[in-house]
Amino acid sequence: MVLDNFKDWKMETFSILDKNGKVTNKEKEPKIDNDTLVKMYKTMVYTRMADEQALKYQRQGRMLTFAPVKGQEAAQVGPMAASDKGDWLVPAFREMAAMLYKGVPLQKLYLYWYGNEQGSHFGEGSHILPVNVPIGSQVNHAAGIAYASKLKESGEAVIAFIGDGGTSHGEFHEGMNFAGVFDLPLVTIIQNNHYAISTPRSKQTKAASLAQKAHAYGIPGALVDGNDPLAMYVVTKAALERAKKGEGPTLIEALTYRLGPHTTSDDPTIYRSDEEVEEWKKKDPIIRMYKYLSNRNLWNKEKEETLRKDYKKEIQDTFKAVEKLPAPTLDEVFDYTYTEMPEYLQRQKEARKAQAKSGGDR
Amino acid sequence: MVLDNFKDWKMETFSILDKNGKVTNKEKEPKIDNDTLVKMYKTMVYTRMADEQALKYQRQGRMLTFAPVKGQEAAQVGPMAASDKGDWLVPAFREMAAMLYKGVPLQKLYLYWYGNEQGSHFGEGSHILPVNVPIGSQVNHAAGIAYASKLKESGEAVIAFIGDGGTSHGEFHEGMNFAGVFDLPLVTIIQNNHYAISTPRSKQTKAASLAQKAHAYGIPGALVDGNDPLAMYVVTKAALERAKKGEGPTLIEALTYRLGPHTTSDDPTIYRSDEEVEEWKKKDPIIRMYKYLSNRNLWNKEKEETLRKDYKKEIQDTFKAVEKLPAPTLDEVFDYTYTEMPEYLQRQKEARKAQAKSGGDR
Amino acid sequence: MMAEMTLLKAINTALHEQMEKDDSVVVYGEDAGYEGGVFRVTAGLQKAFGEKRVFDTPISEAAILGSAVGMAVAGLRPVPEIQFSGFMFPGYNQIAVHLARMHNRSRGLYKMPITIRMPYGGGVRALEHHSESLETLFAHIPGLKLVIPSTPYDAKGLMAAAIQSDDPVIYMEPKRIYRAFKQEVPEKEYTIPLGKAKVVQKGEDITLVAWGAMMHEARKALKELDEDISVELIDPRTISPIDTDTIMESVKKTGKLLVVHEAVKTLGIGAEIISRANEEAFFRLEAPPVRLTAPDIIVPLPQGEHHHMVDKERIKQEIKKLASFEE
Amino acid sequence: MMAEMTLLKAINTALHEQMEKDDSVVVYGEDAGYEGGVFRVTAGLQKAFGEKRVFDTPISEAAILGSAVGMAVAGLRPVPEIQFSGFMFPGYNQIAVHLARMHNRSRGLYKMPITIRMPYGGGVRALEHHSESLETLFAHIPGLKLVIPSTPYDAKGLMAAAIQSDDPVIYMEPKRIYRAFKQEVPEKEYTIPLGKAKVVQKGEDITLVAWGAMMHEARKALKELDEDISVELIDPRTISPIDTDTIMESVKKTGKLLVVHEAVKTLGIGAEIISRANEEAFFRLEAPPVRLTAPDIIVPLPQGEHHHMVDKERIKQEIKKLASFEE
Ligand SMILES: Cc1ncc(C[n+]2csc(CCOP(=O)(O)OP(=O)(O)O)c2C)c(N)n1
Ligand SMILES: Cc1ncc(C[n+]2csc(CCOP(=O)(O)OP(=O)(O)O)c2C)c(N)n1
Ligand SMILES: [Mg+2]
Ligand SMILES: [Mg+2]
Repeated sequence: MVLDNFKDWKMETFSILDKNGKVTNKEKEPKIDNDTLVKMYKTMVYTRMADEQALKYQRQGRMLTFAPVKGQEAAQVGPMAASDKGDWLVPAFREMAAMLYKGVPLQKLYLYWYGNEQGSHFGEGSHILPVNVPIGSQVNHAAGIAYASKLKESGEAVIAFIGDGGTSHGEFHEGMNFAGVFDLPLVTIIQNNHYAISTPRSKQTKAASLAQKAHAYGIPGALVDGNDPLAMYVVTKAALERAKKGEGPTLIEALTYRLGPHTTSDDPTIYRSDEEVEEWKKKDPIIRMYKYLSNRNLWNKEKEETLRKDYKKEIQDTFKAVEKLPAPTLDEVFDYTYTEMPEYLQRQKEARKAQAKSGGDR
Repeated sequence: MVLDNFKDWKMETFSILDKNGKVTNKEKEPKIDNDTLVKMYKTMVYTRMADEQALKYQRQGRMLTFAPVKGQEAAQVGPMAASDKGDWLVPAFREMAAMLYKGVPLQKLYLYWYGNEQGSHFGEGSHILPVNVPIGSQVNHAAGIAYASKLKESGEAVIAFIGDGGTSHGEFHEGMNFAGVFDLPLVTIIQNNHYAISTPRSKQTKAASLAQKAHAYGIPGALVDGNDPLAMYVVTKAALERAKKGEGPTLIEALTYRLGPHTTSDDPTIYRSDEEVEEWKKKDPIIRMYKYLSNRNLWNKEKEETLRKDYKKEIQDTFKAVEKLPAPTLDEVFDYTYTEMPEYLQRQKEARKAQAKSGGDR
Repeated sequence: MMAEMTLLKAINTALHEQMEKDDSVVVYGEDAGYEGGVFRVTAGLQKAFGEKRVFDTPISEAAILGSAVGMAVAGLRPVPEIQFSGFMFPGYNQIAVHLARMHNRSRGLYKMPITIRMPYGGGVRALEHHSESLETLFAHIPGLKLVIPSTPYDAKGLMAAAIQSDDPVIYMEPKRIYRAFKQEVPEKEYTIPLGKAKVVQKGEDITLVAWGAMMHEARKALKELDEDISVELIDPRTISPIDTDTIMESVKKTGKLLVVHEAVKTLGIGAEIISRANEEAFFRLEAPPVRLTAPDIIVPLPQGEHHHMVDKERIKQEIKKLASFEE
Repeated sequence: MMAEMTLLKAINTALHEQMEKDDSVVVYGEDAGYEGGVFRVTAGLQKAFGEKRVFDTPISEAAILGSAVGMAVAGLRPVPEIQFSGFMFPGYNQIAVHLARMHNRSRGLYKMPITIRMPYGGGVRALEHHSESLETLFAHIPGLKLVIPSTPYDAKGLMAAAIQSDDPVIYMEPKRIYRAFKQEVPEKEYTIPLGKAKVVQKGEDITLVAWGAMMHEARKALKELDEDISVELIDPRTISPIDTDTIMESVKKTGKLLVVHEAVKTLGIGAEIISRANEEAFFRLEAPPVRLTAPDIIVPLPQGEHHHMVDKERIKQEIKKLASFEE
């Protein structure tokens, strides 16, 4: 029959390290300088610790709702290590590792989740967009930045992140298609962590892989072990090269797993088994990278201990500093609505100031 | 390099008749009963004549803006002939041939384009949605009908139409993906007529074919000569069978061409050459079907002449009847806002009645 | 028989009852099936009615709402959930161009018995886009109905009426009071007619109109009010079409109107209520009608959210100001 | 130097000038490049400025507006076109959740100097979804500006100001008067400040506020008005933030307010203007303020469209009624 030709696309998963950090794909092992390798590892550890610490604070009632990243560090650090300083980072909302690697101070990230917009001001030239909650919409922002880069011939590429659930959204489709049409320097990384809140990947789409969605846009797609930082590095590097040569966007699916809850409001035991989580814990990207570095004599137990001790203090100090920062003032929440405050809004602000203090005011 | 594996998908175009109506693919020639073959042809002719006549009326100032279908008749009649009475038709806005085949009286279609909502009331059990202008949105309606069919086990499938331009829209993506996830009985036919208003297909997406977008949803896609009514019949039939067996949706790209303007407000000479149009005129689906039927002794010149004479009168009478129909009353434009008129709207209607006659009133 | 329940439980109960009663009712949305929704409003439904009638969808608001149009055309009564009202935007195209119009454009052939549920409103220290009050974006669109309950009793009866309505209903749920208090609610099914306001408390001096979580704040304010001011408290319950008659009857009596809402001021529902008061009760107004609302700014993140909120203190203050108003 | 031009030509000229002046301005949309738009508003731009700065896009309103956010972040001044305002809905997510908010949520780091152009309004016997007036959906959203010109002169100066603004501006074009008349317009560049209304005609008895094509109808009505009624005619030009001061000054003088708009009545801009008149000029009002608008129904297809429209006859009638109003 005529439709029988159209079997589903089969993709192989690209990887370099196995779960014990052994190189299984020698030929593809990237030549990354030692400093970068160590920076990758350190960022993964820092992220893990900051993330776990934030969860503790949240459980103590000192932190608001946030979206833990635990387990996905490699899928983020690999790509960022492969990128240049001028390249742009367009996150979804679970990209703490990517943002830290790219240079956002932890204090900003904590501040954002602590409920203060100042946490999204990363400074001029940072080339990072704020956390993006409305699913999928960031892909169109990324396409727009990539368009500007192409127009201005700035040589900057864009790395955008999205979740497995996000690929179902119309915004993802339009952004990827748009980037394809204009051969824009965009690399979109799908962190397939197997869930969108409670909804498993299998209910998100019938496609066997998310990487194959690239076909819809006539661009390359790659399926990668997302807990393998080297594999993520290599594939992103290749995609960035294409991007900068004007060959257009690439779609990368990183197979990974969210070890924690969706957000601190979520109870994952409702929808997944402990066994499943335990299986994935064995594939922890940090263990893998640790072993790889140890095997190459770039890392050891003593270094690890010192590092964790230093980080622990740094992270706790950072959070305490955040707790001490003043909450946004009335002026602050009004003043950025427009670049210049219109008259009527000024009056509303004055009126608000004159109003009785409410229960929430301090 | 790791990305080199992902070459663009190549699809072959499925066809049965060549442009002279000769069967080039004997093995796939469908066994369609003679009455149906003749009905297919007649509908194509009827559509062509009604369409051309409407254009004349429009140029005379008697008809409002409408979207001519000329050249795309086979891409619509093939699928409808392959479907059952209970199957649903979800059109975009250029599906006159499909709607006529499915049983919508020409008067309704004329009435709609003449600017009267009564033209969208096709009667209980018609299983046809009204013309849909907001690009892409109908695909989600089609998915919803297909969901209902599956839930109720009614055995009804849905045929949805969309343009090449429409495939760029987020609504297309979401609807197709949704249908894929639930294995819904949906057949979506992309009429790739090579333009979206002035924008050529090449600027719509970088994908080599639109059919390959099926991969994004893990469903079959087929590329078909859309000016070949038999090929369209065969592929749609296969897709409908899959649908009804619970195997899920199919995406069919029909390669065709809009011989007329986008709408009567459009001047296609701005964006395409006469040569291109002439090339496509040679592939006219009506010529092709005529020759196929003649070769099979199902049709001849005399029949053609009588048919055209009858149709001409019928079409003219229909339009004149439409011209004589009363315009929607004030009551009519208010009364269907809700199933029961709320009090305040009733009052607005009374107030409007009491207002001065405006220039537009008669 | 009565049962004590929260507003959330009342909605859940109504969904159970309506699904039980009518096979054509289907409930779905992101995480609305297996898990029963991020707030658990749809908890237990999939177990009771199966995966076909209660299901999870991909993250696709346009598909969620667009498919509802198709389902309605084919004879179902879909009750889709939008996870938070701030995420309705990608599906707003379907709401504005189809749900609201299909009945009219098909001249009655296709009814749209769809109830779109969405939690809304602030004050829960939530993430960005989780605190919006978007009533206006629905009330401005002809062809839609908009319902907001403020008590468990109303929530249950309004949900029953919404699901039974042949018109599309947006059912906004004040998530801040999902579990704030309990109320005795009849165990058997009942409906509260759409388009009918409720006079919550009779009064002579001021007409106070509020709904959702603001009704709760208003009640608290009135309870704490020391002054001898007689406030008539009205809950429209249906925001569109709004029951102007009940409100205007009160305004004609009190001469003073205070509208309280969580949404921003400009073109919030308050603007419409005041304009109607002008049209229908102008010469009975004894003071300029007052809007107590969020200012025209973007909902701040939780640390700054109180600058955006209306609460009982602010309501008390406005009541006093209005009561003592002199030209 | 002056040149005679239509409103459409004035916009086209402004686009030319601004693109000439500033390399970071880019113009794009469905059919906006090669063909110069379905109305030819962007005609000639691609030829003049190349395919990179003036281009056609796929049919993707979310991508058109979402990419504008990204372009703005990266230093461009995008001027995207939405082909008809009725097709903005699929891009409304980007408008409401990003364009309007990015400056605030990044605490000033990322400005959004974006001008979204869209033809709007009825009366042109167009297809479905080609005649909507959706001002409210923009004016209700904090962080956006909304501009509507009613003359060629204003169109050019407002477009220049919109493009130069660091805030996102929705620029709605009354397509019905694209080519309805010509006006002398300065050949050299000028701007008209956003947020400033224009008193089109001084008067003493009634304040009439109208914009876009309705301003044109209002002028015709006043020209034909036989009665000796002195009407002060005000064109806000910027609908958000609206210049309340100019309007209220007039209302305080005349005591009578008539707002005319094409959009439906409920929560149309009229509701906001009247509410502000209540807040700022209540005791100067001598008659209930009047909204003359479309009724709260779905825009009918062309054969029934006149039932939905406001025109000069209806304006004259309301003026007379209001002038002779007695309690
Ligand atoms: C447009 C939109 N719809 C719904 C939501 C609510 N929501 C927040 S996160 C989430 C799931 C996201 O899943 P995925 O894309 O896989 O990312 P992950 O959370 O796994 O990182 C949903 C539905 C949202 N933020 N935006
Ligand atoms: C959401 C939306 N955006 C824009 C338009 C305006 N528009 C009408 S037809 C059209 C082109 C459609 O092209 P295609 O999908 O190829 O269908 P065709 O006209 O070729 O049949 C456009 C952009 C629309 N109707 N809806
Ligand atoms: Mg996920
Ligand atoms: Mg086309």
